[in-house]
Amino acid sequence: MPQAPVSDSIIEFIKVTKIYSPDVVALNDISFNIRQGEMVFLTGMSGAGKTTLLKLICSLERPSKGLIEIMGEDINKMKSRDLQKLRQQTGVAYQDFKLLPKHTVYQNIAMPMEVTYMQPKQIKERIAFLLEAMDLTRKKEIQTDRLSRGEQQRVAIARAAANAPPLLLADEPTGNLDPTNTELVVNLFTALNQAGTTMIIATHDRSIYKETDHKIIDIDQGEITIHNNQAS
Amino acid sequence: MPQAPVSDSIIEFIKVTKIYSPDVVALNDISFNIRQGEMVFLTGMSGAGKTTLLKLICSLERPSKGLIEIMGEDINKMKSRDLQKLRQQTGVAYQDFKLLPKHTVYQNIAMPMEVTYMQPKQIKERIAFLLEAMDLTRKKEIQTDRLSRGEQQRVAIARAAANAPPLLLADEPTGNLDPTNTELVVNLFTALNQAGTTMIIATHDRSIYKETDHKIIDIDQGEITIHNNQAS
Amino acid sequence: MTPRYILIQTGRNLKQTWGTQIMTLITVSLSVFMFSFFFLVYTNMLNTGERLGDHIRLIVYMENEVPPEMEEQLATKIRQFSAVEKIVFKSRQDAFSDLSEQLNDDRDVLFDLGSDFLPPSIEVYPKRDLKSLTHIKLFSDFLANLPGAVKVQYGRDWIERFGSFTQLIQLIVLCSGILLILTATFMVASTIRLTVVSRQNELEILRLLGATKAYFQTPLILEGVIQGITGSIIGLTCLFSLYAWIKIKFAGPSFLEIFTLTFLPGSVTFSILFVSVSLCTLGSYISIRKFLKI
Amino acid sequence: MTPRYILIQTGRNLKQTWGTQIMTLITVSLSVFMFSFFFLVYTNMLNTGERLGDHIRLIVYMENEVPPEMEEQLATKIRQFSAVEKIVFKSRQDAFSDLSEQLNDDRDVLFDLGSDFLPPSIEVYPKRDLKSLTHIKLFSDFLANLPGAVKVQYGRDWIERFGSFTQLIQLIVLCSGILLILTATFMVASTIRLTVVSRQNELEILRLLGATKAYFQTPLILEGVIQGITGSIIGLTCLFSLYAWIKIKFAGPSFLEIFTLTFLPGSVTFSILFVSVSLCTLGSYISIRKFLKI
Ligand SMILES: Nc1ncnc2c1ncn2[C@@H]1O[C@H](COP(=O)(O)OP(=O)(O)OP(=O)(O)O)[C@@H](O)[C@H]1O
Ligand SMILES: Nc1ncnc2c1ncn2[C@@H]1O[C@H](COP(=O)(O)OP(=O)(O)OP(=O)(O)O)[C@@H](O)[C@H]1O
Ligand SMILES: [Mg+2]
Ligand SMILES: [Mg+2]
Repeated sequence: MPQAPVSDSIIEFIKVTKIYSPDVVALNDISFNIRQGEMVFLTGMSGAGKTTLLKLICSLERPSKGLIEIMGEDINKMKSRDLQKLRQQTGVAYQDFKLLPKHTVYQNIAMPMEVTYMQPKQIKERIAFLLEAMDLTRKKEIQTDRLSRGEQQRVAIARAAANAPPLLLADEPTGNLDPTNTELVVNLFTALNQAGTTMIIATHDRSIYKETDHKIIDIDQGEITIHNNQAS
Repeated sequence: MPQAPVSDSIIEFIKVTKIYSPDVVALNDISFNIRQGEMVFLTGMSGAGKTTLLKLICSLERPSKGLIEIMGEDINKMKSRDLQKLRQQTGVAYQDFKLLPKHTVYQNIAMPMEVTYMQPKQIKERIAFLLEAMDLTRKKEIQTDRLSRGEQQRVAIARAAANAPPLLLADEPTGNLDPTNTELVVNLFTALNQAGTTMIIATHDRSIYKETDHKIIDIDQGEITIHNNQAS
Repeated sequence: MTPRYILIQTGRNLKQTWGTQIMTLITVSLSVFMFSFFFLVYTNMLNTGERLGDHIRLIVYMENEVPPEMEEQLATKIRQFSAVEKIVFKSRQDAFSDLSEQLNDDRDVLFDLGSDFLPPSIEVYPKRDLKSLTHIKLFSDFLANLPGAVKVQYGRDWIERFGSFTQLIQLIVLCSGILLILTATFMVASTIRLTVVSRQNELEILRLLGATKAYFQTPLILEGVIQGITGSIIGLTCLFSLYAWIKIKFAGPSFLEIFTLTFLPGSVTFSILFVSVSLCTLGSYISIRKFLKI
Repeated sequence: MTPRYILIQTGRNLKQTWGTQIMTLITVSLSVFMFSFFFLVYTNMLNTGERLGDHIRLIVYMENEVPPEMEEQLATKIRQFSAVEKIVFKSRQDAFSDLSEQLNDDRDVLFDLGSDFLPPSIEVYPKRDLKSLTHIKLFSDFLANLPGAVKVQYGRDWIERFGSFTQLIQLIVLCSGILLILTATFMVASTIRLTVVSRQNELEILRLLGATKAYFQTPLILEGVIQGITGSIIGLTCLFSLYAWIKIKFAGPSFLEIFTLTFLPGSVTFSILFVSVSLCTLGSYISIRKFLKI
């Protein structure tokens, strides 16, 4: 039976199963919890279920079975107002970016801050910082559909980090990046994590986690294995 | 002055410059040629101009200056019929895949073959082979918008290889793939190359080229450097 | 969320999708114009019917003069069958003086004939509306069956034809009305679908970023309201211009004598404005709801 | 490219975008229906005008009888002003016998008066079309100015009113026509835009794969043709049903006596079909061209 949630855990999966109709079992009866301020890497083969797990966390998909608690709340019992609150506090860098193609880099990054009615002056400062961190200052006023794929990816990451959210999910954040830019992203993530952000990063890129001692959740055939990386 | 094209070169760039309006110099006065049957890797930082170079080869963009000859023809003088012919003979795995989301995996891979009026029976056989090679046989009848990103990437690669084209361009083909699937892709590419296909692969993934002795074109600040990898 | 923010956001929306916006605006204006145009035609047809009715009377020739004490009773009976404007009882003597008045200069012809060769009659002036006009044949049959009635006379041919004609026009207006409502609904639906398609991406992403309902509803609904107001004002202005043009074009006295064209009364104009604004707002609201549900 | 392939591809297209397809179909049907409806109304109005004209004549009372040798000359003069059906010259004697015929039973009244108290006259029967009807006042003024004419008489009130009324109806039909063309054009444009949006992705990718023009043009154009044919057949069928319904609804002899409703002649029906198929095909073609240019 599910044990009482650990008081400081920000994400709690209890016997969660996700089946896509008709018969794709993406996740099968998995349980784990993530504590506040942790940085967790999610690995697994293509099609293993990493994106599915992240979508469950930000309520883009509903679990077929099981219980998911985010910041102490059962996502099945959330009202639409709670869901909005949760989403405002969760930065997500989607695997397919989900940028607005006809809006500029600046407008795209500003969106999550406008949604929370942040002051224009603060928005400006925050964006200036993020553009600098992602090496995109030159591209500030360019429409995102005129960027290279790697530049778009960095815009997506900047947008996810915009609100300095307590929880940040990044799905394959370095898939289109060269080592130099990968390092920029890793640096940003490390800084955010040190400032208290809980991070979950789905990735195939061993280079970004092999030298850290963060928790690794590996998905295989719908089952998970949790490593604490110290060994490797 | 441009020297006479080498007789067996399939791609010839002579002093090509590409400037995106208003002032982004993506490629600056570059010249190189690629011989038939070669496998070439294209590297460079994010935003260096790799995709731009591939787009020039398949006439998705026009050079601002300079001369480009593909299979002996000046792309500036091509008529729309020649262009269609060229595109039918060039398989491209786009960085953003360009799959039809509401069509199945099978339909997507079949498209380039239907465009060239291949026999239905042949189409079926070829698709069966490609699905097996990309480990997608289970997903044959699934709409591509219901696939994981890595699965979509493999569909895009399968579609590029469908016609067994003389020229294949792959833009970041393993960005969303784990090492196992990356190997499947590399194996397919090697097999195609050995069968005579000229390949140009833009990638950040050192693992797929560091142990080969193929030509590497590195783009930096709009300039190119050509390595023959034997050294590393 | 300050009013300033809402206005900025709405302005930005309008600017970013101006192609679709103009299309919606044209649709709304055209629908309002078409609807109010046919409504205007119908209203003026009713007026014209009334004015034409002015000149219509049915004359019931009686065998004998109706005794004054019976008049009341007969009048009641007639009124029961159909609403009438007035009923005039004419004796032989009245008929004779009418006729001599009509003949005017030639009246000497009559002196030889004596004053009672004309039959007594009842003149019935039907209510001046289209309903009475279209049912005039029935009414005349009824009158012919009154006790003591010999014959009913009225501008039979013309009135009957006009009645049937009016009926046909009513049918046309009805059919046009139905067609218009179909077309307008369909056009608005298709424009909204276009807006939805062009906005889908943006709304979807806003939702993923945790935007509150108010955040995306308010500017979009305001947009619908603006569309509705602008569209119906344009539509009604076009109609008024057309109306003014017709009035100038047909300014001859002989025409206006019969058709005193009038514009839609203020209350109707206001209702049209109100309904179209409501419809546009509803349209925006429905197209937003679609996304809130996802 | 075999015909079989084209059909398969077209079928697939239609299936994959059935939502948009049905929308386009409704648009096309509705436009065809509306246009042909108003055309039908107009045609029948012309007919009705003619039939109403049947009963119209202008009587020109003359000071003196027109000598037979002058008749030809006068007739020519009248015909020059306006097309007429026929012209009848009546002497005093003719007028008298007409009147006594009309009075029938009461004709004995007349014997006292002698056969020449009535003036001689010319009866003019105008051509039975709307134009003549609407210009009847002008015509009568002209006749009144003929040498020797004393007075012109005709069912003045009614005819003038009917004339003005007809003019107004013509105006309505004209305005409706313009509105319809605007609406139809606009609806088709917006549907094509929707189709373009929903196809954009697919056409773009096909182009990148090196599809030949024929590969994507043929099925799409065929689709336009199918849309045009189906849509206009549906529209015309609806119209015919409405027409049949009206005919049954108003089957009374008194109505049909005046309005012999007729359906659009075959040639017109066929033209409507042809034009709408052409427009749809053109629509598809234009929307494809957009992509071939990229
Ligand atoms: N349509 C465009 N309009 C303006 N600038 C563009 C356009 N497409 C690309 N660029 C710019 O040209 C430069 C080269 O872009 P390109 O897509 O070729 O880079 P890339 O090497 O493929 O990078 P990545 O590894 O991120 O995909 C970038 O700075 C990009 O912002
Ligand atoms: N909407 C969907 N409908 C049906 N099946 C789906 C859907 N989304 C994902 N799947 C399937 O669920 C499985 C897990 O998908 P998921 O996207 O979570 O994989 P992933 O680990 O993110 O892979 P990748 O590394 O390729 O992104 C895959 O087999 C995929 O085909
Ligand atoms: Mg994924
Ligand atoms: Mg690129």
